Amino acid sequence: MRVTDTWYLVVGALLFSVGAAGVLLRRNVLVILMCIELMLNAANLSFVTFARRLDDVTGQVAVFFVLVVAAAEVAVGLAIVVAIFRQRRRGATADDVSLLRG
Amino acid sequence: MVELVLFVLAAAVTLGGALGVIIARNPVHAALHLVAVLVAVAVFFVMQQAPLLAAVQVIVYASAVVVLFLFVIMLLGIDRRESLTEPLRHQRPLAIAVAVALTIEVAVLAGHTWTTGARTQQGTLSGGAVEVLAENVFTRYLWPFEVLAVLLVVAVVGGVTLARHSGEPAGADDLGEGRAAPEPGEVPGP
Amino acid sequence: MSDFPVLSALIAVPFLGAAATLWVPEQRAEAARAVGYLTTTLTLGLAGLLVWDFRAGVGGFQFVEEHRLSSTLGVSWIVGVDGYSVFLVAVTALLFLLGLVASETVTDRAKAYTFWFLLLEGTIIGVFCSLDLISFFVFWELMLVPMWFLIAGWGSAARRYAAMKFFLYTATGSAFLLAAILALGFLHRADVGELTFDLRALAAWDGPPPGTARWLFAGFMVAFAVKAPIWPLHTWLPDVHTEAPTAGSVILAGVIIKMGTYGILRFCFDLFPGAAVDAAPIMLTLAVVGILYGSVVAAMQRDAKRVIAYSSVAHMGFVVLGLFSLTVIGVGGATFTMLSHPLTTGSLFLVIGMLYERRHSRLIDDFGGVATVAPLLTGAFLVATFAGIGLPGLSGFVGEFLSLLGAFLAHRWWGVAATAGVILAAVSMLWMVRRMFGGPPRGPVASFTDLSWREAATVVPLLALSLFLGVHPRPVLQRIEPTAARTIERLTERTGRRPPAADRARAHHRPAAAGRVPAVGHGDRR
Amino acid sequence: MNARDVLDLAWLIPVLPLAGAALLFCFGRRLGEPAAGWVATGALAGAFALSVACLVALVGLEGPERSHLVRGHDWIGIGGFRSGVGFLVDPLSITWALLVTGVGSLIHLYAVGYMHGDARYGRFFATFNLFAAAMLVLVLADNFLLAFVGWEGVGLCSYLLIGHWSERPRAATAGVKAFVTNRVGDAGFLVAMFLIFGALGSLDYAVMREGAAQLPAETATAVALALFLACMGKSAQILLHLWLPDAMEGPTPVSALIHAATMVTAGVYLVCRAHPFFDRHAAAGDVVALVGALTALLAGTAALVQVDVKRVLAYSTISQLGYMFLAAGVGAYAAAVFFVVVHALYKAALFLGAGTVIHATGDTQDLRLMGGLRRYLPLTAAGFVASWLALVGVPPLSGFWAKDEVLAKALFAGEPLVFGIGLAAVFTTGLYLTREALLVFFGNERFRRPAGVPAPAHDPTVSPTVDYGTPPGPPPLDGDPHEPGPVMTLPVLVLGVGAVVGGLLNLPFRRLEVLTHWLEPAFEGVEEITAPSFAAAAAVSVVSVTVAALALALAWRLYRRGLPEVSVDPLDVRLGPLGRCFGHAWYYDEAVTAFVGGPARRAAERLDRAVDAGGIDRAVGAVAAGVVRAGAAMRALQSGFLRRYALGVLAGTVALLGYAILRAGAG
Repeated sequence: MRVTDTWYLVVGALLFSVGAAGVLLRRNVLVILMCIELMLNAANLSFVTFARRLDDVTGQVAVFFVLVVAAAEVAVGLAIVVAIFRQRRRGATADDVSLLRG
Repeated sequence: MVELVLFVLAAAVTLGGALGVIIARNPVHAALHLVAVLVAVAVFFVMQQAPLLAAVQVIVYASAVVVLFLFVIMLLGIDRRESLTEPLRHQRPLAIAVAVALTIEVAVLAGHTWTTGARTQQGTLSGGAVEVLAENVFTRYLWPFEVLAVLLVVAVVGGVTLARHSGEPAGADDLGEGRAAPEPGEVPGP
Repeated sequence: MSDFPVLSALIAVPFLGAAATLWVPEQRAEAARAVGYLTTTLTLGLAGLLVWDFRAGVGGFQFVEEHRLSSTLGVSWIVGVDGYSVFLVAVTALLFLLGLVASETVTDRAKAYTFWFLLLEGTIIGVFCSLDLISFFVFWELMLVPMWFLIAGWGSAARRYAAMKFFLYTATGSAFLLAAILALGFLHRADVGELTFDLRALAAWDGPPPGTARWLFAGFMVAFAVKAPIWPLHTWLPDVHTEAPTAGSVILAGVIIKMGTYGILRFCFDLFPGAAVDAAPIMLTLAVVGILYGSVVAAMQRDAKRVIAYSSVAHMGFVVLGLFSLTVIGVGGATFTMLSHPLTTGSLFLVIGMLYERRHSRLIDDFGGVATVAPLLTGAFLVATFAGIGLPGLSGFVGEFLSLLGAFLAHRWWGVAATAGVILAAVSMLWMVRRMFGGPPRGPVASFTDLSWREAATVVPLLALSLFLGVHPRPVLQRIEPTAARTIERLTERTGRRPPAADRARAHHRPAAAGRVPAVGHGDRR
Repeated sequence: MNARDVLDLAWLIPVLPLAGAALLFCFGRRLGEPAAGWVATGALAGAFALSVACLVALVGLEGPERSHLVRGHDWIGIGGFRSGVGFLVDPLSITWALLVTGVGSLIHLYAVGYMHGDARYGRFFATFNLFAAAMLVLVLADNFLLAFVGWEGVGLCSYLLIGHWSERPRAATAGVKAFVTNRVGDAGFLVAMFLIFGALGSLDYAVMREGAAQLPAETATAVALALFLACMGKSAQILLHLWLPDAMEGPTPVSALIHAATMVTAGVYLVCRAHPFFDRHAAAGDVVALVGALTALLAGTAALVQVDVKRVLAYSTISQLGYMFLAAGVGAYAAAVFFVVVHALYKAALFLGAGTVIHATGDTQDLRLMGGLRRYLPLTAAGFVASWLALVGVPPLSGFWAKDEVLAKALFAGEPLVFGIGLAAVFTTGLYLTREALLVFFGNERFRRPAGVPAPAHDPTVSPTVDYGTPPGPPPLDGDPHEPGPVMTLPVLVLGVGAVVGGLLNLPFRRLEVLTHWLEPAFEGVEEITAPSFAAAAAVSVVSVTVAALALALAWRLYRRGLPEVSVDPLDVRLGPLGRCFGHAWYYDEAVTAFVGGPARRAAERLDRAVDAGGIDRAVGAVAAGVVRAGAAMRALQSGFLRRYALGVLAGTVALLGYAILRAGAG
């Protein structure tokens, strides 16, 4: 029983779904950021899988870039989180930030 | 045969870790689960002949990013158990439903030729993965590479300004120095 | 003269004038006004040139200028005038000059006032001259902006409400217009292959399928029905008139509501002949309702401007009646009314403005006995009133008579019902004149000053023109007739509906021998 | 200058007074008191001279040739409709022109004196001349449209002149009432013109004369009835007569010229000019005759108990107009024209006489405060008495011949009902006019103010008109009334003489019917109504004279000594409730005013509120509210919660993928 690419893709999909659910479910901003990281990794996994299958390195280049972007995103994300928490008392959650309410 | 065992192990770690991230009450536990997931994904990269990416993944992601997370958690003092209550109505059931639907749809589509047009079949990358990768990054994709450099600079500057200027009067450069030691978990606000 | 782009100049001059007012320093009001006068006089000169050079016997468009801007978008700058629009342009130019003279009393923010005023002139002339549907629509919408500012900026008490109501009514209507124009353009491209919004090309094309044509016709009609208040969509006019400044009212009653009926004449008949014929009974009914309703309700108003606003609704009812009689006489009458109505209603609003300046009120009951105190003012108002209710010898009668005659020939009973409108018009207007001018002078009315030279300069030209057109309408009718005949001919070709026999020009009509005819045994052979 | 050259100048007849009017409108104020009056009178006298010249020129031509057309330029011409300005001089139009300019000049002369001291002297004469011009355009026009111009022009001038003293509320209202009622008629005129153009293709009289015969019966009847509606408006026939009594608010010369002699006869002219539509179809003629007869009787009864000297004459005019339409209705057009001419003479004299009396007794118009004035105003009394006897129909004065011919023609044309009503009207005429003459010029003097009573302050806004039922005011005069200057007495005398000799125009003996013979070319194609025998005609005359004599005797007995008790009117007392009904003119005016002021006004107000504010604006408001509510509902989506948005994004992705699956599945 050989491991075919589809398995990888299935794992990637599952990973992505769990990440997505995590973003929706958790109120803690940091956990949300982590879940986003999960989703990004799921994407990377698919990229790599297809890079290998289609014998095209572009997939890997994409992953390379995604990594960089992810890093930048985390940096800024966390900075925002710090800024928010500086304003509020402990225990602030994603729901407190709703100034843009219509 | 080894590959199958390795794949199953890594998959189990990945999915278990992911579930752990979203279930863990304590953000620190979540962060640790995240590390597990990242390492498992690195393993996958290696199995998919992307050794450099695996390395980068581990160096950049697994360590630097997660450490940053932990650092911020500790900084903000929210490293304790949280209640998992859900104030938004219908948020939880809807979220689960959407996630499940998403998985099913991807599974259906994956089995179909529609997305890629090419049937699943084996194939290895010609030559060493790293040389080919490097060559591509510095030739065809040089321009995006440079843009990324700029992006990183922006991220850094953004991070610094956001964290520092929000609410802090100029001059007080670090957290709460010269005031009574903040009781645990208390963030010195304005 | 032929190569000089008269029409483009006519449109450009007001815009340039408006731009020029921007350079004038804020506190120098009279400088801004000077620029205003220069621009409006120049425009009037150009308009006079246009009317002078306009050849009488030609049915088609004259002074046509065509510049294709972009073939992909099908947008091009085409301007031209014919029997319908040449006089409307001239009246617009005249009304704007007189409106500016009447705006001498507007002192606050004179510069902004002049700017918007000139902008308004440019857009309105643009509407009357453009033959490209898109540029027509652009000017049609653009006109709203300066009008909104004029009303909201210099109106009286409830000006915000009125300005907003005016804007929303017209904008909603023209939303349908835009949809219809685009649909027409693309249907034409689908059929003929070339995307164009040139009216002549679209009119030459044998049109969309009848069903669609009816919907597009409805789209056009909604916008025009709002603008030329046709009965159910008229409620914005009285409110806007009561709040607009005097010059605003003059322009609004004078030319802006003519854009609606002009639109019907210019577009609906040429583009959708079949739909026009089918819609004629409905529109005639609405017109008759408008005439009777307008006059009856006018009698009940307490505010003088509302009385005239409702009588304008009645007058536009006559125009629509003439238009949808689909006879050369009716269309000619309607076009002539479109030319005479600005003169009569314009002078009515000017006089009401003068009364407002003296008494600072528009309520009829605040006046009384003005006749004994200010005879010249009363005289001007009376001449305008009688011109308005269609006294023969003044311009109102010619248009009204021909419209009624056309409607009578085409649909007998509508004509008879509309003729009753003549009575109601007299009742409402003269009843207002009785309450405002008759009886002993009451309270502050006793200290009214009579017509000043400046005020006379605004009203007298309009009344003189009305008298001239009433006594000698031939030059105007000669220029309208070929265009009206052309429209009705095309309508007959395209729909096979024959206009009533009496409508067609016949050989035996009176020999137009000038001076005396040797009358030996003439005609009365006994 | 042969006949045709003179006739070519006919277009000057209306232009002279028009020029006068223009001149006076511009410089009236500068010309001032008498000059403006003389300019106006001169202009009209010039027109009269020219009319006489045209008359002489026409007489010079033989019968069928007596018609001359002066073609001006085109006026309105578009599509199949062509109309121009042209003047047709033929016996019918020149008769009217002479009437208008002749009587008009005398009344202008009278007005020069009467309007003495009026603030708006110049403007009055300007409008007076404009009226004459409009009337001349009406009668000399060669097509219906130009006639309509004159028709509405006289309506306008009547409106302006009734409201001359605009500070009087009653005058202003009366002006509007007159114009609006005339406008009802004008709407009929418009519809008639549309019908004519639709049927004949042109509005010219020449085309009408040829084409009217071939018209289908119901079209011709429709045209006739529409035209008659116009005549009812202008000539104040029953149902549309309510404006004429109120028109007495205008100065007396206005009442004399417009509301007695000329404008009100325009209706008769129109019926005569459009006789092709009337005479071939019995229906239209019968309607005209019946309306005329009823008007004659009802107006006659209304005049019996009026207390205002001008009101009596106003109702008398309506009544006499009824006679004219009676004659035209039965087809005796020449008799109608003869009646018009003669009536213009003596009714103008009566009005001018009344004007002098009003001036002489300190501007009061109340019959009950006059009496015995013949001793102080001998000349005016002479003119008044002559006209009174002429109108009542005392032979050999002109009124007798005219009324007798009308009644005779009505009887011999086979219309006994109409003849009967006309005869009854003769009785009322005799009664009311004798009453007025006796109360004014004979009987006891009731105008002297007793020594102690102070003169009431002269308030310009109060109109002197006295309605029926108002108690008499204090006697107005402390001195003796005196005869005004020749300018005012001469016209009354001249008209009085005219009233006496007017009969010569058309004596009912074969060769002496000058006017009938003169008008024959204008009424070509109208069959002659001849008396079966001379004896029958004589019998009719005897009957009408005896009726008139009876009325005269009754009035003489009642009012021989004037009014012993000022507030008690013997006739009114005898008539009792019927008298009140007559006094309020059968309560028709009150009914119409109540209706227009009450339910019609309330309905209009409800219409305004219900449809405009209530209906359309509320609907638009509802739409706007709907949009606002929809907006509010959408706002909930923007909850501000991050995770809601994330949910939205993912839900969107799921939907897209689902669609992809469907397409892929189906594809």
